[in-house]
Amino acid sequence: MLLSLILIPLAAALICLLIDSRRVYEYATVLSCTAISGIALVIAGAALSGGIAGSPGGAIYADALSAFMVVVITLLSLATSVYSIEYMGGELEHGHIDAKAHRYYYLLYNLFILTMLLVPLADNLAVMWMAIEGTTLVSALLVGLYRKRSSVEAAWKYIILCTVGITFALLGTFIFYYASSGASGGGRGALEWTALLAMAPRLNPATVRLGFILIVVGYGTKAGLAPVHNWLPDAHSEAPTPISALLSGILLNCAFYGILRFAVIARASLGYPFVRDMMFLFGISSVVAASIFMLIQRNAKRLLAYSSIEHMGIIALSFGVGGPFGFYAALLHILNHAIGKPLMFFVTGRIKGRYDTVETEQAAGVIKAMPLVGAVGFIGIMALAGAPPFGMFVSEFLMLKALAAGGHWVIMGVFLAAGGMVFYGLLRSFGGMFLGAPTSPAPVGQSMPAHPPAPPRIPLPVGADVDRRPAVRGFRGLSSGIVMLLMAAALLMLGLYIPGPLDRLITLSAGIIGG
Amino acid sequence: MTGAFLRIKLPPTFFSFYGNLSIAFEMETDRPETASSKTTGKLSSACYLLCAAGCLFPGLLALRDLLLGYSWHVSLPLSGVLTLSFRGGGLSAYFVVILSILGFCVSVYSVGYARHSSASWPSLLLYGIFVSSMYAVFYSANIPAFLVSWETMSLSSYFLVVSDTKNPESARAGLLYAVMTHIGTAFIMAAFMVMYFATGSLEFTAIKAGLSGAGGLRSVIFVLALTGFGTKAGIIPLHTWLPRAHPAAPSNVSALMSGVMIKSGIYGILLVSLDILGGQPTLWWGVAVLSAGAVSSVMGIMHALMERDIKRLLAYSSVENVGIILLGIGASMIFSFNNLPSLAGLALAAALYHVFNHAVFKGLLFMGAGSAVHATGTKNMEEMGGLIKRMPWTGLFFLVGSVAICALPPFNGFMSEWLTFQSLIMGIKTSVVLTKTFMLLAGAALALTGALAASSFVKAFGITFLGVPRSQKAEGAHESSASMLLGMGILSLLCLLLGIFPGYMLRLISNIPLPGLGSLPQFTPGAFAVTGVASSGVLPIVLLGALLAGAAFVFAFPRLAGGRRKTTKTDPWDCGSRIFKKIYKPRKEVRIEYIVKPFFTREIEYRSEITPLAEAYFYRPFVRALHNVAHFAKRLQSGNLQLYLGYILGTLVVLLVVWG
Amino acid sequence: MWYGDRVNNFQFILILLLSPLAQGIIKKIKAMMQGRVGAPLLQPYYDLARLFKKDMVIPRTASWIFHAAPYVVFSSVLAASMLVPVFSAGQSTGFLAGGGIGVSGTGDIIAIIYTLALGRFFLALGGLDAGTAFGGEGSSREMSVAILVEPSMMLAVFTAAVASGSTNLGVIAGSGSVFFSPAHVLALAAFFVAVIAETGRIPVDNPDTHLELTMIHEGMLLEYSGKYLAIMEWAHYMKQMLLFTLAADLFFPYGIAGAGAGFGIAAAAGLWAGKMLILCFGMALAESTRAKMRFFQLPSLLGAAFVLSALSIITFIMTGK
Amino acid sequence: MPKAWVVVYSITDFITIGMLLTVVAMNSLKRMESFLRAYTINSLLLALLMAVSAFYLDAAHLYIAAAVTLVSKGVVIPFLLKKVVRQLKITHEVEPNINTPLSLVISSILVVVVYSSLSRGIFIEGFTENPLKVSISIILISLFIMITRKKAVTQVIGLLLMENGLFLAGFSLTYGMSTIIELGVVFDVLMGVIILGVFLSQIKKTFIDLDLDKLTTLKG
Repeated sequence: MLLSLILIPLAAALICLLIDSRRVYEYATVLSCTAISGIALVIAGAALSGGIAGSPGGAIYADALSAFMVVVITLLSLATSVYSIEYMGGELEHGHIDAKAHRYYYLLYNLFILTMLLVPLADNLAVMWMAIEGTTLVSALLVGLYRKRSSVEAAWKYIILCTVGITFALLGTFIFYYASSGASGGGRGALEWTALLAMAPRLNPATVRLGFILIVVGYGTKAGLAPVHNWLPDAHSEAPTPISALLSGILLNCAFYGILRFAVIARASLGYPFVRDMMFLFGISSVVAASIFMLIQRNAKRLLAYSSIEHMGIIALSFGVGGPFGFYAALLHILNHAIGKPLMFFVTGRIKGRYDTVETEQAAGVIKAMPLVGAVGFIGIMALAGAPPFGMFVSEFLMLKALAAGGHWVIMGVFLAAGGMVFYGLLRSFGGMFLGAPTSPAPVGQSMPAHPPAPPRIPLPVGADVDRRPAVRGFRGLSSGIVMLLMAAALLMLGLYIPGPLDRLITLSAGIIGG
Repeated sequence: MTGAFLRIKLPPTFFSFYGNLSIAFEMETDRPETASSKTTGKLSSACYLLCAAGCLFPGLLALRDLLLGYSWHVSLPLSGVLTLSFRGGGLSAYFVVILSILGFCVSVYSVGYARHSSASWPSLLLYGIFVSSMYAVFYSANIPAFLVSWETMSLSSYFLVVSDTKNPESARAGLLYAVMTHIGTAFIMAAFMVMYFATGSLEFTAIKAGLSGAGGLRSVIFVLALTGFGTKAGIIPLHTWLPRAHPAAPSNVSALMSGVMIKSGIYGILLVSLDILGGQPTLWWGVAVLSAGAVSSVMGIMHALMERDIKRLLAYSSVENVGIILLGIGASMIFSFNNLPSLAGLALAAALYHVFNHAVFKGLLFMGAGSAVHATGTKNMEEMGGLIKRMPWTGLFFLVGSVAICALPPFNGFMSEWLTFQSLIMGIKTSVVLTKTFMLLAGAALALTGALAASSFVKAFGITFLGVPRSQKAEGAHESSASMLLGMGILSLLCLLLGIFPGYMLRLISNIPLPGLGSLPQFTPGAFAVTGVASSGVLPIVLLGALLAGAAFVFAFPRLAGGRRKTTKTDPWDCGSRIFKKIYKPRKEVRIEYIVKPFFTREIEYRSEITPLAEAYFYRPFVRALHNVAHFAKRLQSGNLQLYLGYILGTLVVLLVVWG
Repeated sequence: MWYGDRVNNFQFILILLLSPLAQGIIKKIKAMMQGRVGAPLLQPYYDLARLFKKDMVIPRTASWIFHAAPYVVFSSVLAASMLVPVFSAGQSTGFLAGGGIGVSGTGDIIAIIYTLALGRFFLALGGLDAGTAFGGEGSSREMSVAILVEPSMMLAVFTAAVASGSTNLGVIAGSGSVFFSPAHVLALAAFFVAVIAETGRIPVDNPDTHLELTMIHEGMLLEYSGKYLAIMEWAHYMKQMLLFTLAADLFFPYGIAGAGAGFGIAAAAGLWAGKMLILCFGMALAESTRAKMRFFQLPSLLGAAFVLSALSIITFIMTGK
Repeated sequence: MPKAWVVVYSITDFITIGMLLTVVAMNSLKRMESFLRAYTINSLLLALLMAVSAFYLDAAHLYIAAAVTLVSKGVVIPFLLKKVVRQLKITHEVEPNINTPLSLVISSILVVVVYSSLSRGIFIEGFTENPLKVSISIILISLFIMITRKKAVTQVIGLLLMENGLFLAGFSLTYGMSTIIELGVVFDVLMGVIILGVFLSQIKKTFIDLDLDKLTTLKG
C-alpha cells in the first residue's frame, strides 16, 4: 500500500519520460495524482483506526502524522495537476515554454511529488533527509523552467541556499545519531525516528541541543523561517505558478515536518522550554519580517511568498506554544495554508493569464473582468489574513488561545500587530488589483490576452511535432475554476466545521507530536 | 427547549442569507453579460423582500423575549475545537429589535433602490450576509461565535463598501475601513484572550462568573475592549474610517452601517464593561468613556458642519451621536462606581434609548440622502437644491429625520437627549468633586452639540431640498419609488412614535438585565419623568398637542378675524436683487454664503486646524514610519546571494554561542 | 382654591397677549432715551393687525416648507410658553407639567429650550426656502449665532437647575433657596447675552434695520409678507417675552405664587409685570448704549457668554452654592 | 584504552587538521586552478582518513565508503569541475568581498566559536571529539568562503567543501552509519553537482558572466 504511493508517481514520471504525447502524459499525471490521493485517504482511514501502515524500522512507514501529511500532499498535488494542465497548456500555447520544457515539467512534477511523499513516509531520518534534499534538486529545475535570467537566478539561489541549509540538517541528523549511540552505551546508534523517540530520555541533552540547533537552522532554511528564508520570495515568484503553489503549499510543510519530527525527540530529551524558545524565536521573527516586507510589496507572487513566511512563522509559533491546542493548531494551520496559499497562487496565475502581469499596480478590475476569480481571490485573501469564517481563523484562534493560556502576551501582541500589517499589505495590493475598472487591453470575457505569442526563449527542437491543442476541451478556465471554487469552499468549511475524521486524524497526529 | 428555540430563532436570521444565496446564483447562471435588467430587478426585489421578511420574525421574537424576560441559549459544536454558542434575551434582544426594525425598513427601501442601481449578485449576497452576521453578533454567547460573526460583519460590509467599482475612492476608503476594523478586531481578540487567560473559559456567562475576582486584569480587558469596539463605533480618534467608508457604500448599506453596525461597537462596550465585567467599574473607566464621548460628540458634529458631501455629513453626525451614547454609558459607569444605582440606570437607559433612536433616524437620513444622491447623481449638496418640489415625500421624511436628530421635540432624539441631560445634571449635583467636574464637561459638550447639530441639519436639509436647483441633474430629479418611500415612511413614523411614547421604550429598557436598569422608575406610556435625586418630567404627547393647538390657533385666528386676502405668487423679492438677475445667477448667490462671508471663512480656518488632528498627529506619522521601516528592511533582501549565506552563518553562530 | 389650578393652566395667555406690548414698551423707552417721541405703546398691535389683513406675496420658488414655517415657529413658541410658570408655579397641574405623574412644577427648562430650538430650526428653513441670497444668509447666520447662544443658555440654566436639584422650572422658581451667589451672577450675565442674541437685538442684530448685509432675523423674514409675516413677528415678540419670563423665573424667582393662593396670584402677576418692565428697560438701555457689532466679531462676544456660563457652573461646583 | 587507539587518534587528528588547514588556506587562493586543487587535496585527505579508520577498525564497509569517496570526491567531481572551469574559461577569482587577512581572522574566530561551543559536555569518549570540531569548523569556513567569493563556480566548490566537512562529521560520529545511507548521500551530492553544472552553464548562457554580483535582479 505504502509502496504504491512511491511507485505510482514513479510510473507516471516514466511515462512522461518515455511517451511524447501531450495528451498521455497530462492524463498520466492527473491519474497518478488521483490514485495517490485515494490511497492516501485509505491510509488515513487506517491510521484513524489505530493502525500503522508499514512497520517502524522498515523503509517506509506511516503513523497518523505521516498519514495527515500524505493526505495534504496528495490532495494538493491533485488540485495542482488539474490546474497545471490548463496553466502550462496556456504557457505552451503562448510560447512561454517549448514542448520539451512542457514535457519536462510533467516529468519533474511527478518526481517532485514523489520526493515530497517520501518525506513523511520515511521512518529513517537520514532517508527523510535524502528525500528533502531530493525535493530541492527536483524543484530547483522546476523553478528554473523558464530559462529566463530571473528564473535561473532564482533557481540558483534556491539550490545554493537550500543545499547549504540542508547540509546543516544532515549534520544535525548525524549528531542525533551520535547521541543515540551514546545512549545505547557506545554501540550502534539509531536513525529510526521511532527508536530515537524510545530512547529520547536517555540521550545526552547537550548533544541533542547542538543537533537540534543545526536541524532548525538547516530545515528552517528550507521551510522559510526568517532570518534564513531568503530564497523563498525569489523562487516563488519565478517558478511556474502551479509550482509556486506546490512550493508554498507542501514543500515548506515537508521541511517543517522534518523539524517537527526532531523536535518531538528534542522535547522528550531536553524538555519543553528549549524547543519552545527556539520555535518562538524563529516563529516570531518570521511573522515580523514577513509582515514588514508585505507592507510595500508590489509583486503579487512575491507578496504571497512573504505571506508563506508569515504562515510558517505562525505554524512555528503554534508548535512552540505546545499543548494539545498548540499542536492541533499547528497541524490545522498546515492544512489551511496548504489550501489557502495555492488557491491564491492559482488566482494569481489566472490573473497573469488575463493581464500578463503579476505586478499589483499594473492590473485592476479583476472582479469585473473575471468575477469568479475575483470573488475566490477575495476569499483567499481574507483566509490568508486569518479572518473568520475561514479555516485559518480557527487555527490562529486556537494558537492565540494556547498563547493566552500560557501567558505569552508579548508574543501575542507582536503577532496581532503583525497581523494588522499583513492584512494591510494583502488587501492593499490585491484589493488594488481586484477593484476598480479593468485595465487590460483584452476585452472582457476573453480569458487570454490577445497579444501575439512572444518569441520562444529557446529555439524549438528541430522537427519536434508539437501538439498545441489543449488537452482539456471545453470551456477554458472551467477546470481551474472548479478547483478554485472547491478550495475556497474547503477554506470556508474548515472555518465553520471540521469533519469528524479529519478532527480525529489531527488529534491523533497532535498526540504523536505531544509524545 | 433549546432545540425548540433553535428552530424558532436561528433559521429566520440565516434564511435571508440562504435565500439570497440561492437567488443570487440563479441570477448569475442565467445572466449573460447584457441581461435584461428587468429580470435582474425582479430577482433582486425578491431578494430584498426575503431579507425584509427574514428580519421581521427575529425582531418580533426578540421583542417578546425582552418584554417577557425570556432568554435562550444554543450551542453549536462545530468541531472538537470550535463551539459556537448563541443566546437571546436581555441586551442582545434589545439590539436585535433595533436591527430588525432597521433591517426591515432598509430592505424594503432597497427593493426600489437596487432597481435603479446596478446591483450585482455579489452585492445582493453580501447584503444578506451582512444583515445575518449582525444578528449573529448580537446573538453570540461565546468568544468564537462573537469573533466569527464580528469579522463576517466587518468583511461583508467592507465588500459592500467597495462594491461600487466605478468610484476609485471607494477602494481606498474600503482599504482604510478594512484595516482599521481589522486592527480593532485584534484588540477585541486580545481582550477576549485575556478573559480566557483569567477564567479558562470561552463562554461569556462562565467568564462573567470567573472574572469577578480578577483585579487589574479587568482594567486591561476594559482598555483593550474599549479600543477595539471604539474603532467600530467610531470614537474619535479611531473614527477615521467612518467618514470615508459610509459615503463610499451604497446608501442602503450606509443606512445599516451607520444605523446598526456602529452600534455593534456600543453593544460590545456594554457587553464587556457592564455585562461580562459585572458592572463594577472603576472610576477611571467611566471617566475614559465619558471623555471619549465628549470629544467624539463635539468634534464629530463640528466636522459635520463643515461638510459639503451629504453622506459624509451624516457619517460625522454618526460620530457625534455615538459620542452622546457614550456620554450616557460613561456617566452610568461613574454613578455605578459612586454607588448610585438609580442614576446609573437612568444614564444607561438614556444611552440605550439613544442607541435605538439614532438607529431609526440615521437610517432614515441615510436612506433619504441615498434617494437624493440617486436622483441627482451627486453627493455634493451644493449641486442639489430645490429637491423638495421634485421629491416631496422624500423631503418630508428627511425633514423628520433632521428634526429628530437635532433633538427637537416632539421627536425621539429629544427624549433620549433629555434623559442624558437629566442624568448629567444630577451627576453635577452628586457629592464627588471629580465626578461633578466630568459631568459638567460632558454636559457642556452635550449642550454644544445641540445647536451645532441643528446648524448642520438646517444646512443639510436646506441646501439639499430647499431653494432652487443648482445643477441640471437636480432640476431633473424625480420622486423615489414607492418601496423606498415606504421604508423611509415607517422610520419617520417611528421617529414620532418613539418621541411621544417614551414610556413604552423605557419599560422595554428596564427589562434589560444590566446594572441599574432594574431600578428605573416605572413610567407611564406617554409620560416621562425622573424622580429620586432629581425630579422633573415632560409629557411629550401633551407637548405635541400644544404644538398642534398652537398651529391650529394661529391658523384659525386670521380667519376668525375675518376679511379676505389674496395670495400672489411671484419671484422672490430678495432685496431687489432680481433686478440684477442676469448678474446674480442663483448658483452664484449660494456660493456667496459659503465662501465670501467673513464669518464662515473664519470658521473654515478655525476648523481646518482640527479636521486632520488624529490623522496628522497619529495615523500619518505612524504609517510613514512603518513605510520607512519597510523600505529599510527591503535592503535586507538585496538579492545578493552572499548576504543570504551570511544570514545562515550568522544565525548559526549566534545560536551556537547562545545555546550550544 | 378652586380657581388656582385653572389660572396656572392659562398663564401663558399673558405672554400671548402682552408680548406685543412689551415690544412697544422697549421701543418707547429706546425712543425716549434717544430723545424721540417714538411710536405709540400699542404700535406692535396695530402692525400685527395691519399685516394680518394684507394680501400675501409668495415667492414662486418656495415650497410647502415656506408655508409651514410660520405655523411651526409660532406654535413652538406658544408651546414653550405653556411650559413656563409666568407668575405661578402651582404644585399640581400646570398645563404641560408632568403633574399627572407625580412631579411638581410647570415645565421642564430643557424642553423649553429645545422647543424654542424647533422654532428656530423652521425659521431658518423658511429663510432658506425661497432660495434667495439674503434669506440663506440670514439662516446661516442665525444658526451660527445659535451655535454659541444655545449652549451658553443651557449652561446658565444648568447652574440654576443644579442649585435647585431639578430642571423643572416650577421647582427652580419655587425653591428660591439660593439667591445671588457668585455663580448666579455669572449665569445671569451669560443668560442676558443669550437673550440679546436670541431676540435679535443690538449688538448682535439690529431689529430696526433691513440693511442687507447686517440683518439676521429680518433676513430670514425677507420673503414673508402679510399674514405669515404677522405670525412670524408675533412669534418673535412672544419669544422675547418668554425669555424675559424665563430670566425672571431662573434668577429672580421672588414672589412667584405657590399653588392655589388666591391673593398670592394677583400679587405674583403684579410682581411679574414689574420684572418684565425692569427687563424691558434693561434691554432698551443695553441696545441704546451699544453699537451693532460686525458679524464676524460676534463669536468673541458669544464665546464670552459661553465662558461666563461655564464659569458660573464651575463656580457653583467649587463653592457649592 | 588500548594503545592502538592512541595511535589512531593521533593519525586521524593529523589528517583532520590537514583538512582544516587546506580549507583555511583556500581563503587566500585566488587562482581557480589552485583553488580546485586544494579541494581535491581536501577530498583525498578525507578518503585517506576513512581508509585509515577502516584499517584500524577492521570494518569492511568503511573500505567501501573510502573507495566511494575517493572515486567520487577525489576524481569524478574534480574532473567535472575542471571541465566546467575550462569550458567557461574562468581562471581567476575576482576580488573577494572580504580581503585575505580579514578572512583568515574571521575563519579562526569561527574555529574558536566551534571549539568553545562544542566543549560543553557533548562528548562521551575521545575519538570523535576532534574530528567533529574540525568538521564543523570546515563547514562553517566553507560557508564563509561562499560568502566572500563572487564566482558561481567557487560557490559550488564551497558547497562541495561543506559536503566534505559533513562527511568527516558523519564518519567521525557514526563510523559510517550504513553503506546504503552513505551511498544515498553520495548519490545526492553527485546529483547536486550535475544539476549545479546545468545551472552553471545556464547562468553562463543567460548572464554571459559567472559573476554573482550580476545575480541581484530579484530583491525586496
